[in-house]
Amino acid sequence: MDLLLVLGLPLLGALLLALFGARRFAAELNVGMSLATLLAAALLVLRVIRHGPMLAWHEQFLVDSFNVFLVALTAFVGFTTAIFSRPYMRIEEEHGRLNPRRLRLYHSMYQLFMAAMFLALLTNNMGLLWVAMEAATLSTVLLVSLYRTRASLEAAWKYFILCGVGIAQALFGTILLYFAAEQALGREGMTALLWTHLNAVKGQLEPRVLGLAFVFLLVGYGTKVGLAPLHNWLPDAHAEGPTPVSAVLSGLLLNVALYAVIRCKILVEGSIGSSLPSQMLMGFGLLSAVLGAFFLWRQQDIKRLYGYSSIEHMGIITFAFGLGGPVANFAALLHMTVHSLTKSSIFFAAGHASQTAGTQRMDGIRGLVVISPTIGWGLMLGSLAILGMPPFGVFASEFLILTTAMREHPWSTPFLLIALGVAFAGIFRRVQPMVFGESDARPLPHSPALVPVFVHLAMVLTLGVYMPPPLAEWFRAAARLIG
Amino acid sequence: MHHSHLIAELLKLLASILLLISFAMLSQRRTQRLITLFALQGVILFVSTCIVAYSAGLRELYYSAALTLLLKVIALPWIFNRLIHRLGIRWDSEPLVNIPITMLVGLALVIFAFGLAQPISMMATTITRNTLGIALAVILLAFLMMISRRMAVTQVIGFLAMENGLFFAATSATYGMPMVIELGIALDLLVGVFILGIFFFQIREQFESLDLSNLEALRED
Amino acid sequence: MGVISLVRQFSVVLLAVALAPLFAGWIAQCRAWLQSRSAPPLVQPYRMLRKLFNKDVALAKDASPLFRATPYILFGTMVLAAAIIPSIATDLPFARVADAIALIGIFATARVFLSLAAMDIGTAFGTMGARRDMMVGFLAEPALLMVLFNAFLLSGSTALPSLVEAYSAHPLSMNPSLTFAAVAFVMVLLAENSRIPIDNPTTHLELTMIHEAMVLEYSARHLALVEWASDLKLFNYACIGFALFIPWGIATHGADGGLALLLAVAVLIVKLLLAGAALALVEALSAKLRIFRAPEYLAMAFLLAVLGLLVHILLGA
Amino acid sequence: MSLYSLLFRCILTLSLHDLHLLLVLVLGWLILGLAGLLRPHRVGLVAAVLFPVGAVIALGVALLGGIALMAAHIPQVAVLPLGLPDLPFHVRLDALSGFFLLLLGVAGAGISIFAAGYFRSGEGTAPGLHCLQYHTFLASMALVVLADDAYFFMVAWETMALSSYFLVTSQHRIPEIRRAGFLYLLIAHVGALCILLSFGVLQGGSWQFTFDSMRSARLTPFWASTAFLLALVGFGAKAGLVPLHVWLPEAHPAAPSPVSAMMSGLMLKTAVYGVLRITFDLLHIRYWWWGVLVLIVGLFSGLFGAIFAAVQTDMKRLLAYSSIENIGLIFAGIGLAILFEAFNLRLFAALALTAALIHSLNHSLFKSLLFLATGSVLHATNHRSLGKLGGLIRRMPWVATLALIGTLAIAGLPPLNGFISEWLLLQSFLFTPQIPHAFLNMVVPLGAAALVLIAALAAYVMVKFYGIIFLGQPREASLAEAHDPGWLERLGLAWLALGCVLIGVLPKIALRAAGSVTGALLGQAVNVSTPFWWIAPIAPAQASYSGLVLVGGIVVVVGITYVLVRVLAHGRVRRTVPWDCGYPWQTSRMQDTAEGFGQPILHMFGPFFRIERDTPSPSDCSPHYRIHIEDRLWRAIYQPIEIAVQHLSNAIGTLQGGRLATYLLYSFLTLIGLLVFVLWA
Repeated sequence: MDLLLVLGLPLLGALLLALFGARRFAAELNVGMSLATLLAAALLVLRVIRHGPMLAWHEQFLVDSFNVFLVALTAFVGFTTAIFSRPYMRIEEEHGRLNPRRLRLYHSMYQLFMAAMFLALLTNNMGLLWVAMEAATLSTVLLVSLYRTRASLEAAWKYFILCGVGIAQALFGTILLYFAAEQALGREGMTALLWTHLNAVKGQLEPRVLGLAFVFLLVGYGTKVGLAPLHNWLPDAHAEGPTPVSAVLSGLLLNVALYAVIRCKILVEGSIGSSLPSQMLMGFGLLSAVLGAFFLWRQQDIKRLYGYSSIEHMGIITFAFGLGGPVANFAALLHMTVHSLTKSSIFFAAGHASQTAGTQRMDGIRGLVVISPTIGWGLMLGSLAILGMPPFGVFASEFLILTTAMREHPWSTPFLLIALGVAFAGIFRRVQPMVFGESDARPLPHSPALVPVFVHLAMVLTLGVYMPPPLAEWFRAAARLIG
Repeated sequence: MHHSHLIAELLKLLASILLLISFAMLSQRRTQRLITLFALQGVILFVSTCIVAYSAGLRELYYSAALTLLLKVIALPWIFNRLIHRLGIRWDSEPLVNIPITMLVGLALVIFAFGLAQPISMMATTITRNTLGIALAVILLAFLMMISRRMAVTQVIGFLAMENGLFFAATSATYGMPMVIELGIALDLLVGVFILGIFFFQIREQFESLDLSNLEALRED
Repeated sequence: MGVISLVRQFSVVLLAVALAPLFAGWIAQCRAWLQSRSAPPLVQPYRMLRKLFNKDVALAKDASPLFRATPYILFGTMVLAAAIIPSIATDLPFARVADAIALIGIFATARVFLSLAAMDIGTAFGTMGARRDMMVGFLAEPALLMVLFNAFLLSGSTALPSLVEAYSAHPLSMNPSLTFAAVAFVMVLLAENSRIPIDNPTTHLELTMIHEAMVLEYSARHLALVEWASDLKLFNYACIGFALFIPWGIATHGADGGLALLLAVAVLIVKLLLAGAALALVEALSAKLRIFRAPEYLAMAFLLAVLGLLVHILLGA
Repeated sequence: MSLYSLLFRCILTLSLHDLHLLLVLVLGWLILGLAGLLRPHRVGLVAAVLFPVGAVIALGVALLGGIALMAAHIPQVAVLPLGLPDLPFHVRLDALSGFFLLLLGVAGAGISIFAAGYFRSGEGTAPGLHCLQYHTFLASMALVVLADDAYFFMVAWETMALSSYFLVTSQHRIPEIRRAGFLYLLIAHVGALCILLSFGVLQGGSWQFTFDSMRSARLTPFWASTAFLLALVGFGAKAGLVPLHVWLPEAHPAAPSPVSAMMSGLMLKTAVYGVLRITFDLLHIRYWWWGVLVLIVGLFSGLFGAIFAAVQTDMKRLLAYSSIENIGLIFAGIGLAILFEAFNLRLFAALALTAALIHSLNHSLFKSLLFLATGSVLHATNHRSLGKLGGLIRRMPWVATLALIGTLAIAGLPPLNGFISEWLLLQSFLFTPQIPHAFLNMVVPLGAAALVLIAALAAYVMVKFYGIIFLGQPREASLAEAHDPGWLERLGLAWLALGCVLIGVLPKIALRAAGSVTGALLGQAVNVSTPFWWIAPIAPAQASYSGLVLVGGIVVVVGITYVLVRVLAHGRVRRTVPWDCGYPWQTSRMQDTAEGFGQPILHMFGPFFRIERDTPSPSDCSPHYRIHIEDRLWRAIYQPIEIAVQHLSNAIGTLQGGRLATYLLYSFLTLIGLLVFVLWA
């Protein structure tokens, strides 16, 4: 029932907002629907805590420790982003960048996107997972091109084509998976693509097929994760879309895509019995982290900067999953969580910052603490958090990842060190003059919704020094599951 | 036995034609022709799916064959034709890579795909198993086509050709995906093309052309 | 620590205070003879002191208390140093207060105070003199330490009484390493006490002076104390040298009766006479160096001391 | 909830554990900091209540640290209900942490009292926010010292870096200060990553990040050396060892003076603590070449710091370079201790370590004192440049007197505390010929000469510092209005000066304190069986020193002399103008300058510097001479790195050329590449 609510409420929201999205109360409705989804997700989480993992609807849906925390996270960030987007989009409208019709599109697509992500997270069917991922892509394509400027169209086009092609590779991988599954499970109804069934027989799946399948799946979903060198859509889409969309892209979609990759990795690694997938993940992870960091160095646009930072962090998470083992997996899951929270809060702050300055170019943003201390401190603290400054939680996961890497694969640590060092310098040398210094810009017409920023940061801070035992238990269970 | 042998031969023939069409698309510069070739691919797919359905006695496959006919032979070519008429596109501009080289690379890809697929197709139980290599080759060739073209429309047709290859792979390796998935895929495809259509107009409105060289403003440096 | 040792300590201090100007006078006398001038009387420094103590002080108008306190501090530190150095006896109550390294520190304190006082008035010469004197200090001290290192290797101690007693155990043996060290020590002594070839105590040629530049603003009793202190410093250095290299005759522990002490005083006076003559000879034979040649000169001293060290480690001697 | 239970538990066991009391005190600092946020713009609350209370807490911390030193046989441990799921925060109070808490508390108290009078509103960050950052900084330093697992250590370590960064950039409107802050945080962060990796090695595959498990880990020589080197780089970056020092002369002067004092006086010591903790406690073995490395780096830093300090013209930069010098001396002591320990000469190792520890304590006192004094000067005159100061001893007698004590102490002169540690260090150098290694026993003794050179250069530098600021004539007319600061500031300065004098006069106290640390770390302590007024670290016959008798002797002699002179000499004092060389038009601008004072150093150590001179041409009517001195290492190491990153970044940037087909090609090639990889593997 709660499952149905989690999946259905955003769909309902999409429908309602498609009808009333242009009205004054659309933003409030958006917030309301998101809140309802969050509550439903909370119910689902409670149930899973109480009764353990569950399957539903002819095993088509699966809720286990791995995805339930992602569902909660997605619902939460979805909700806070909706709160943030209310004043943000209103200011955008007043600046004349949007009209009510586009707002309607925005609101309904936002809900549709959430629905697609919940579907991708909750489904037990690898095929359905593919369909949901594609749906998520399609709904965000329209969000990225919302402003209908040249740049936003170009970004959306690239996003569409690159992710479309990527996802086509994932489909081929899925077909190969299905092909291997048929050998082991037979062709009875829809069970051959069910992850739980595949997982149960993964030892019998043909390793060579799964090896190839993993390549296609990794390239496919990896494109959406933003792994270098498949990442090229990501900075464009982040920079040109509306800020709430950047926030959910970075904070949520990347996670969901990575979730898909990891689900595949569990199967493939179990089947081929070698560390090949782990090696690929580590390689991609390191490459993304290092390239992301060097890209960061040269950015001029604030949202592009943080887009590349997402690539870097996805690289680190992927690397950690590649390291494997309970500690690194735990760290990777933690990093996914804190990255989502931190990165979305940064985008909130950066969005308002660029609205205040009237430009996304960082040269034009100056002295935020002078004009609007909350935006300034939000951006500063968020950036420090994402750069792995304790006591923020990002540091906790980086601590575990780095120490693990140092013992298991010491060759990788210089790369990580370079990536983290360059990323630190790259981001901080931009953030500092934006936040500090003098400014003559005027404050925003509407008071910015910065509660989400500080709530997120407070959560990240808490995770750095104290992790509630149930959450830790989830992470542990999920880390065991990933193996 | 003889019967199934004949069917297998027929499928191989169709697969070869599919591959040939892929090459033809790779070398074709006129957008109009490209759409025709795409439709032809759809026809081949439809026929081969029907044959597979008949020989394996799978009713779902008929549905998916019908879907193919509806979508890829009728709907999409029709949409595209209307689009290019309204947008006034006839020729692709000069491809990024010249055609002989593209063909050579394509040839290498085909060999690669066959080599890759051979050990796998040995394991398959379907009568269409030998065609998995061809499906992979079609996918890779379509990929190549997307890389080597400049116009938005051609790129999209390449994308759809890739989708065709995928569909062919699904039928040849596994007798098609489960129906729900097929429907989902089809829906996504349709929505995708719909969005693309919107895009074409928006892009042309903004850039006065569908040449992708306009879409190179977002870059580093 | 009985009354007798306190009396002994007191007499050592008094002896030093009394002998120091005479030692300076003796050197001046020797130098004059070597330069074929008619020599001033031996008590000339005392006459100078008496004259200065009876004059009015001409104090720069915004001299700070630091400026006025410095002569007393200088004199105090030098007297205290004299109390520590075993010039005639090793068993002094104050001997444990500082070892040879700490003595260098005490001299450095005096130097810093004098330099600060020189900068207090704000004249160009004062600051220049302070700068140069500090420079000589940081160049000389490493060499001096290496000299002490040599001594330490022979005796296992940097406490001067222990050094003296260790040497006295084997009389009249001259270690090769100590020879090097002794030469280095003499070079440092010349530099530290503002003598030729680093400085010329008798010059008032403005651009070359170091010590004189620093005391330019002092007059009357302040100047008297400063001069007396610098005489004491020279005397102290000489006594350190005696303790390090020619310790014979110093009343050692257990042999410190009144007679031994008298003998030690006599030996000390003979040593001072010889040392003064030798210093005068060295000064007469060498020319004053340019200030930026000082590093070369003191590097030479350092090198000699290090050679002594290496010789010791290598030869075990 | 967890915080509450922590508090509750602390109160319950208050009478049982110093450690819990300490944690309550640290928590008190944090609460004070948060209290500052209640009325962020009211300077009254912050100055009159919060900072003084913080100072009292610091005294408490010092007291508990001292108690821990006295009874250091059984380390106290506790586990906090915070931290990572499998790694709660562990804390531990032992002799080493007790010593550094003592240092932190004693100097922190003085700085806090001073800061109470110093921070004013309207200068950059609001006072309340300052209060938060300041007390977080203090608390995090205490927690660094108390932490007993790698994670908590790193959290406290980076919190320290972060809070101090915000303090440094409190006047963020000045671009140079922002640049300094950026450089500082960047190097601190990279250093922290190195420390983190070092812990990754140290945990030895046990996945227990507690220090206890690291103590029992047995690493191979390679891994032990890796851990040590990473730690040395990491902590060296914080300590300002050359060549990782570049941030220090930028960041320390940029901060408000109490913060400079905290950074130089206290924060650098946490790096010393870290090196000691890892080298002597967590690692089970030490190799002699580590000692040689640390010794060389230490002595080089010392020399480097001293000669750069000598040519500075900004008083706070001068002090910052002097910090590099002093840290170099401390590390030289540590290196010597490692060297002796590796050859099992434990008593000498204890002597060297004692010297390093006492010098840490001393430096925290006199460097804080001097930075605070520059703060007072800065507030009184608004000038930081030595070229605009002078003669302040007449306008600010209090500050001048107290600063004189700091100056003499930092110059390593008896009878003050700086001399004690340098003397001990020299004593330990004397034993280096006993090292059973053919080359080391000849080369290492030369280090003693380097040490003396550094110490003597420090004296040179400090004469320049004090002489140019406080002595001579005022170089600007505005200096006539300068006046002494308020009583809180004076109290803070006096407290620190008292510490300098006390340790100098009664060094036995410091020797005992350091003795319990070396006893815990090396199982050996120097001789402390002398009466309280003198010390003889090895044996009385070897070397001894008594600050008390020295001071007493000098005072008595000066007293007698003064009385005698007063009684016997009858000259009156006549005030006149100083001698002007027959040139009556002299002005105060014609005094020797800071540049002039540095000139001999520039001349002798020329190769260290990168010098740019603007000399006027002969026909110039208004000639202007300008000299710009730079650190060669900046151009030799850091600039190439920056350029390399820029180039690499540009090269990588071309990957993203904007053309969709290229992007597709990347995907395509990735796909093909991975397929080939899978086929091959």
